[in-house]
Amino acid sequence: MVILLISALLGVSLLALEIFKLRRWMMPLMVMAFLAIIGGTFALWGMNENVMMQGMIVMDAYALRTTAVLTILALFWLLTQHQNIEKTGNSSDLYALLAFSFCGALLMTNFTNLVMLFLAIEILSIPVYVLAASNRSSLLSNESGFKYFILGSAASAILLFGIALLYGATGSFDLYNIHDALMSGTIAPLSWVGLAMILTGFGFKISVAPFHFWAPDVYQGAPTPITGWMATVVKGAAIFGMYRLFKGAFDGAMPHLEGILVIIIAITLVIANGMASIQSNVKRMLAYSGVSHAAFMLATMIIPGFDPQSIVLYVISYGISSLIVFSIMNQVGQTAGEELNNFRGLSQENPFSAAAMTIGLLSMAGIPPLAGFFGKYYVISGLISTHPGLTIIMVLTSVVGMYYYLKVIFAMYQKTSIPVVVEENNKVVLSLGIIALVAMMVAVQWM
Amino acid sequence: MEILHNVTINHYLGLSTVLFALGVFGMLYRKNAIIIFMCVELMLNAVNLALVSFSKMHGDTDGQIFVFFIMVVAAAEVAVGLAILMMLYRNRHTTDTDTLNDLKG
Amino acid sequence: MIALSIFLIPLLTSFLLFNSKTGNAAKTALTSLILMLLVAIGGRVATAYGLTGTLSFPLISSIGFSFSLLWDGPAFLMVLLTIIAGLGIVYFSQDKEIHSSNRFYGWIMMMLSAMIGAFLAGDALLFYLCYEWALIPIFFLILKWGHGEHLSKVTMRFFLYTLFGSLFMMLSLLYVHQSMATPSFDMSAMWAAGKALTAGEQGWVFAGLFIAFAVKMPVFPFHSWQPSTYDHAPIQGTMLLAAIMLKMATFGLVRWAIPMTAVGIAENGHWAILLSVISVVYASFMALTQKRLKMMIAYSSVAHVGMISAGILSNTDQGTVGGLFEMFSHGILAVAMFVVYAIIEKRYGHDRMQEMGGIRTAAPAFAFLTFILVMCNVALPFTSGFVGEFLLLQSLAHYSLVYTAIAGLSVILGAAYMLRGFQAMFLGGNTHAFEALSRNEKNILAIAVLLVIVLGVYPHSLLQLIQNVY
Amino acid sequence: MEKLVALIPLFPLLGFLYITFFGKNQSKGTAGAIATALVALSFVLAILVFTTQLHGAHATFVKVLDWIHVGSFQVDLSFVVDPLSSLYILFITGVGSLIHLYSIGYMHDDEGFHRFMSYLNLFVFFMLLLVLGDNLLLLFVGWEGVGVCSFMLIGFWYKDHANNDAAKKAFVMNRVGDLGLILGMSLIFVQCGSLNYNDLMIGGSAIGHLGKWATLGAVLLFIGAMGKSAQFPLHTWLPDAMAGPTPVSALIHAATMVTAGIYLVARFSDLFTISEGASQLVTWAGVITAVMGASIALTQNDIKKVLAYSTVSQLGFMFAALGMGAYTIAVFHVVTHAFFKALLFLGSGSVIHAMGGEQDIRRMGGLKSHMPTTYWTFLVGTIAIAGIFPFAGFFSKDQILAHAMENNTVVFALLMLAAAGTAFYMFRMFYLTFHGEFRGTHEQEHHLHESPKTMTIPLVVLAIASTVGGFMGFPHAIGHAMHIEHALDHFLSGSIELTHSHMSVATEIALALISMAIAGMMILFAYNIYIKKATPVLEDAEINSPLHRLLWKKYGMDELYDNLFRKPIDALSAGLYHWVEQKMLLGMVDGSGDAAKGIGRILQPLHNGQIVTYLLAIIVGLIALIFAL
Repeated sequence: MVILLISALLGVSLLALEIFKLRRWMMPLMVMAFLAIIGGTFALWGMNENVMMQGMIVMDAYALRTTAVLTILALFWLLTQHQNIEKTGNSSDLYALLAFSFCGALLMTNFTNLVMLFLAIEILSIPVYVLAASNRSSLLSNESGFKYFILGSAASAILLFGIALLYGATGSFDLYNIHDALMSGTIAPLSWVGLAMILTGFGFKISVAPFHFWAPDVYQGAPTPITGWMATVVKGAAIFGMYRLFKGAFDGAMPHLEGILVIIIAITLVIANGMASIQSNVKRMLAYSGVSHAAFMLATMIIPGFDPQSIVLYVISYGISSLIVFSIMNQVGQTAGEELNNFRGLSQENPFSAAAMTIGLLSMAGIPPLAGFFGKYYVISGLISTHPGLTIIMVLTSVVGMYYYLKVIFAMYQKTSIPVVVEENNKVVLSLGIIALVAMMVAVQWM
Repeated sequence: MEILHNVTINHYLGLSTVLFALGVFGMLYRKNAIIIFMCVELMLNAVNLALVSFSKMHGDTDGQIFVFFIMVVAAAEVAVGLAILMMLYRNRHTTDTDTLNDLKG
Repeated sequence: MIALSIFLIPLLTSFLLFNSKTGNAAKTALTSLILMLLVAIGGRVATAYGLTGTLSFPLISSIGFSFSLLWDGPAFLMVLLTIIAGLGIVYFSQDKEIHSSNRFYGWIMMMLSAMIGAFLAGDALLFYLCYEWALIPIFFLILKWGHGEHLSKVTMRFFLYTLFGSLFMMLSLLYVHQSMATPSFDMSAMWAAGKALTAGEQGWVFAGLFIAFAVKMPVFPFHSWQPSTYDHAPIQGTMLLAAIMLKMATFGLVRWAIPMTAVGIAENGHWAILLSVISVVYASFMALTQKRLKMMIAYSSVAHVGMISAGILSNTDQGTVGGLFEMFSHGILAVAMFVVYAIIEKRYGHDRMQEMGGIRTAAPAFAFLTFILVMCNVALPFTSGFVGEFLLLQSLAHYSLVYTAIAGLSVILGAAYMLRGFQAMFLGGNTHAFEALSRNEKNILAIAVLLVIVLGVYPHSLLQLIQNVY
Repeated sequence: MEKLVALIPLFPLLGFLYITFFGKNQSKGTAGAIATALVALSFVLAILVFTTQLHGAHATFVKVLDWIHVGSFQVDLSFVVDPLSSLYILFITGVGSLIHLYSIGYMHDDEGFHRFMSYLNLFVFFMLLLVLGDNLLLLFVGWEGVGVCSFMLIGFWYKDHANNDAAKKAFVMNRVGDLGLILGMSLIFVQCGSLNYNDLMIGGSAIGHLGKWATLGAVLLFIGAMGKSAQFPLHTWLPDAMAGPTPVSALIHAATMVTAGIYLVARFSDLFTISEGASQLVTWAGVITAVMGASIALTQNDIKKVLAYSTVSQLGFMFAALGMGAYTIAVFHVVTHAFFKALLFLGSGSVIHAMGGEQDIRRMGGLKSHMPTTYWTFLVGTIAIAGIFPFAGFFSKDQILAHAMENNTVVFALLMLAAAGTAFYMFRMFYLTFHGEFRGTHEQEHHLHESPKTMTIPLVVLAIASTVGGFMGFPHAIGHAMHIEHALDHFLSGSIELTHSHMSVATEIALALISMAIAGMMILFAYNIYIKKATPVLEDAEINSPLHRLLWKKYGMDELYDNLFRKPIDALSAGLYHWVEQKMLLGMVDGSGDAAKGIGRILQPLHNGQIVTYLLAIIVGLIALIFAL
C-alpha cells in the first residue's frame, strides 16, 4: 500500500516541484522514491499475502518480486536516460508522466480485481501515448503517438468488452471468484468470447502476433528514451499483469487456451524474427526483436504450475539488456542516425560504448553466461518436456535473432575511415548494468 | 410497453454488440482521425451498456460502479487523444489517416 | 583448487591484458601459460599424493547448477593439450606484428579459459556455458584480426552455425535435466538420469547432442562453415579452432553423450556413426582436390575428427581411450601443421602448392620436420597419430568391419593428398629464395615433432592416465 | 643369449640418429664406416641369436617396453626369437651390411651421401622390427616404417619429379595393401581378442576363433602382403621404384622389404592352412604374377627394369609356393633370392656406375673385358636365377616346381613357363650387357672401369653365397645320403607349418633334369639370337608387333590404373567439391539464412504503416481466437 502511495505521490510531487521551480530536485526525488520502493519490497519480502482495499489489490510474493523488478528497471532507465530527458526542456512533464505510468505499472502487478486491472492498464498506457508523441516537432513522433493512441484505445476497448462479457458469464470481477466459477460446471460461450477479447487486448499490450503491428512503428517513431521505457517497464508491467490474470483466473479452466498460446508464440517468433532480419533501421530492428522477446515472455504462461521465477528473470534480464542497448542506440541516433550504417566503426573511437552494446545484444540473444541466457533457459527448461516442438522453434528463431544482432556488432567493429563518435556520459551506470548482466548467474536463485 | 417488458438481457447484449461492432467498422472504414476517435468512444460506451445490463442481471452493483471508472478513463483518453490530434494537425495540416504511413516495413 | 586456479589464471590474465598497454602482451601471456603448465603438472603430481583437485560449490541451487570442476585423467589430458597448444600459439606469434596486441592476447587467454572450463566442467550447465562462451573470443579474434574479402560473411556463418548446433545441445541437456525428480546438472546425476530414459528418448537426446558436436567438430554435412572460417581467421585463430576448440565437441561426446545415452546410441545412433564415417572419406576427397595448403590442412582435420567421432561412438574401451589420445595428438599436430603453413605462406606470400617447389633444398631441416608431421598426419606407426587412429579403427571394427573399411580408405587417400602436397612444395628442382627459419619457428616445430614421436613410441603413460575412468 | 635380440635393431637406429644429427661434421668415409659397422655388429649378434635356435627350436619373447594397453587391447614393444625370425634377421643384417659397404663406394660422389646412409640404417631398423615383433601391430610398425624408408629412398634424388612420382606411387599402392592389413588386424583382434603371435599361434591357438571369418582374415592379410610384395594387381609400383639408387633396389626392392609379404603369410601359416579359399587365391596371384613378370621382363631394355620384373616374377614363385602349403620352401627361396638378386642388382649398379648412369642395355655391350669382377659375379647370379645346379636358385626354384607338380598341373606348367622365360631374359640381358661390341658413346667407353673395392667385395661375397646358399635346402634326392636333406625345413618347423612332400626320388631327379634342360635350351636360344646372330634390339619407336608392344607396355596396367582410379578419383573429388561442397552444402547454409529473410520479405507489405491494416489484423486475430477457443 505504501509502495503504491509513494508511486502515486511521486508524479504529483514532480508536478509540484515544477511549480516551485525546483527542477533540479526532480531527478534525486525520483531516485529516492525508486530506492524507497525497492527498499519497501525488500522489507516486506517474506511476508504473508496481504489483501488490501476490500480485495481489490493484494501484496503477495509475486507482487513484491515484480514490483522490485519494475522499479529496478525504472531506476536503471532513469539513471541511463536522465540527461536525455533533461535536454528536452520539458523534463518535468515527462518525469511526471513517467511517474504516473510507473504507478500504473505497479498496479499491474498486484490487482486481484478486473476493475483494478483496467485502471492499471489505462494509467500505464495513457501517459505513454503522450510520451510517444512528446517530440512535438518530429512528424515521426507525432505519427507514433497517434498510432499508439488509436490502436491502444481500441485494444483497451476490446479488452474491456472481454471483461464485461466475463463478468456477465461469471458474475464477478474478482480473479479467484472467476476462477471458481469457471472451474465449476460448464463454461458459458460468453466466457469463451470474453477470454478471446481479453487475450486480444493483452496480446496488443505485450505485442504478440497478430497484434504486434503497432510496435515497430511506435518504437521507431517515439523518442529513443521513451522507446526504452516502453520496451522495458511498460512491456514488463503488461506481461506481469497478464501472468497474474491468466494464472489467477484461467489456469486449468480453459482447455484450449494452452494450445492457442503455443500457436501465438510460434507465429510471433517466426514473424518477428523474419521481419527483424530484413530491417536496416536498428531501432526498428530492436522493436521487432522486442516482439520476439514478448513471445518468450508469453511462453512463461504455459509453463506448468505457478512459478513466477521464469517470467521475473526474463523481464529483468531482457529489460537491463535493452536499456543498455537503447542507451547506446540513443547516443548514436543523436549524432549519426539510427540506420545500421551509422553504427559503423563505433568501436574505434568509443570502445566502451561498442563493448556495452555488444554485451547487451549478446545478452538479448541469449549467449551465456549473460543474463539473457538464463531468461531463455528457464522458459525452455519449463517447456522442453511438454512442448518440445515449440522449444525447437524457439531455438531456431534464436539463431535468426543472433543474425540480426550480429549485424549491428559487425557494423560497430568494422574498420572505417570516418568512424562515428558519440558522447559517453554514463559509463558508470552502464558498467553497473553490464555487471548485473553477468552477476545474474548467481543472483538467479533469489528471484 | 409490452415490448419493453419482453426485453431480455440478450437484447441489451445484442445492442451492445452491435454498437461495438459499429465502432469497430467505423474505425476500419473511416479515414478521418476524429471520426475514428469517436468510434473508440462508441466502443467504450457499448461496453458500458453491457456492463450495466450484466450488473442488472446479476443483481449487484459492481458493473455499474465499473462504468463510472470507464467514463472517467474515457474522459482522460479524450483529453489526451485530442491533444495528440491537434498536434498532428498542426504539423501535417490534415487528419486523413491514410497519409500517416511514414513508419512502415 | 588446482582446477580452479588453472581456470582462473588465463581469465585473470585476459582481464589484465585488456587493461594494459600493448608493449609486452605476448610475454604476459607466455608467463601465464607457463604458470598454468606448472600448476597443471604440479597439480597432477599432487593429486597422486592424495590432494583433491576438484571443486564444487552451488550457484543456483533451485535448478541444481553448481560451479563444479573435475580433475580426473581425461580432464587433465585436455587441459594439458590446451596449455601446450596455447603455449605453441603464443610462442609462435610473439615476434609477429599484431595490431592492438594486448587485446589480441587477451582474447586468446579468455578463449583458453573458456575451453579449460568446458574440459574441467563437472556440471552439464557449466559445460554448456563454457562451450558457448568460447565462441565470443574466437568471434572477435576472427572479426578483428582476420582477413579476406568475405570476412564478415564468413564470420557470421561460423558464429550462427555453431550457435545453431549448440542450442540443440541445450535442449537435450534440459530434457535430461527435466526428467529428474530433484533436478541437478551434476555429472553423475545427469548420467544416471540419461541412463534412466528409454532408448527412444535417449536417441533423441543423443541426436540433439550430436548435432551440436557435429557442427563444432565438424562432421559431414555440418562442416561447411569450417574451411572458409579457417581460411579467413588469423593463423592463431585457426590454430585455436583446430587444435582445441573442436576438441570440446569430441570431448563432449566422451564426457556427456556416451555416458548419458549409450543405449540410445547403440539402438538409434547408427546414423551418427555413418555420418562420421562418411565424413572421413568425404573430407579426404575434398582434401585431394585442394590447391591451397591451408584448405588441405583444414579438410584433413575434418577427416581426423570424423575418425575420432566414429571411434568414440562405437563405444568400446579402445574407442574412448583412442579418441582422447587422438584428440591430444591431433591438437599438437594441428598447431604444428598450421605453423608450417604460416612459415611457407610468409615466405611465398601465397599458399598455392603447385606454384612452389624445392623448399627441401633451401631448408633441409624444415623439410625433415615437416615430413615427420606429414607422416603423423597419415598415421604412420611410431608417431602419435598412429596410436590414436589405430585404436579408433579397432573400436570401429567392433561395430562394423565395413565401416572400418570405408573409414580406412582415408589411409590411402590421406597418403595421396599429403604426399602430393609435400612433393609439390618441398621436392623438385626449382628453387625460390627461402629465408631461413627463425629460432622460434624452428623450436616450435622441433618440440612438436619430439612430442609426436615420443607419444608414438611410448604412449603407455598417457594411455594409463585416461583408462577406466568410466 | 636371446636377450641380445633387443640390441639388434638398436644399432641401426643409433646409426640413423647419429648420422642425422651429428653426421654433418663427419667425412663421408667415417659416416659410411659407422653405418656399415653398426649393421655388421647387428649381423654378428644375429648370428649369435641364430645359433641359439639351431639346437632345438624354441620361441623366446623379449619385452622391451610397454606400448599400448587399452582394456583388452594389450600390445607391447616386444620381440620374438624363433627360427623364422632368426633366419630373417640373419640375411637382413647380412645382406644389409654388404649393401652398406657397397654403398660407400657407389654413392661416394653424391652430395646426399650422409642422408643416404642414414636412411639405409633406418630402413634396416624398421625391417628388423618387422620380422622381430612378437605381434601383428609391431609387424605393422616395421611394415609402414620400411614403406616410408622406401619412399624416401626411391625419391632420394628428389629434384627430379619423376623420382618423386615413383616414390609416391610406391607409398600409395603400399597403403592400399596396408588397409587390407589393418582390416585383417582389426578382424583378428575383434574375433580372437589378441594380436600377439603367442596367443594366436605359438603359445595358444586363438587364431582358430576366427571360425567362418578365417578366409576373410587370411585374404585381408594377403592383400597387405600383395602391396608390399608387389603381387598382381598391386605390382606396378615395384618397377617404377627402380628410380632410386641401385643399392636401394638391391636391399629394399629385391632382398628384404619385398619379401615381408612372404614373411607375413609364412608367419600366419596356421591361418592359411585352415583356409582353402585364401590359399587358392595366394597360389593364383603368385602364378599370374610370376608369368606376367617374366613375360614383361622379356622385352625390357633398362637393366634395372629387367631385374625389377624378374623380382616381381620370383616373388610370384614364392607366393605360389605359399599358396600350395610349401611355406618353408617359399622362405628358402626368399633367402636364396636375397643372395642372387642382391648380387645382380649390385652388379648392375657396378655397370651403371661404370657407364656413367646409363641403364639401357642397348647402349652397352662388351663390358666383360673392362670389368672382370663384375662380369664373373654377375654370371654367377645369372646362372643362379636361371636355376642351374648347383647354384642357389636351382634348389629353391626346383622344389617349388616339384611341389607344384604334385599339387596342380596347370600351376606347374605355368611356373615352368615362367622359369623358362627367366632363363631367357636373364641371359638376354647378360649377353647384351657384357658381350658383343660396345654400343655406347665414345666418352662412355673411355670412362669404363672396374668399380672400387668397397663395391666388388660385396659382389664377391654375394656370389659365393649365391653359389653355396642352396645347400641348406638339399632336396630329398641329393641330401638323403648325407642326412642333410631339408635342413632348413626342419629348422623352420619350429615356427611354421612344415611342407609335406611325397615325391619319389626318381621323379625328383627327373624333374630337376627337365627343368635344367629347359633352362639350358633357353640360354642357348638367347646365345643364338644375341651373340651368334647379334640381332640388334629394336628401338622404342620400332616396336610394332602387337604382342611385343603389349609386353613392352607392361600390359598397359599403368594406363589402366590411371584411367580406372586416379583420374576418376580426382574427377570425383573435384566434382564433389564443386557441386556438393560449394553449391549444395554452402547453398543450404546460406539458403537457410535467406529463408528467414524471405519470411520477412513476404510479410513486409503487411506492415504498411496503415492504421486500418493494423486494426484489421487485430480484428482478424480476435475473430480467429473466438473461433479457436
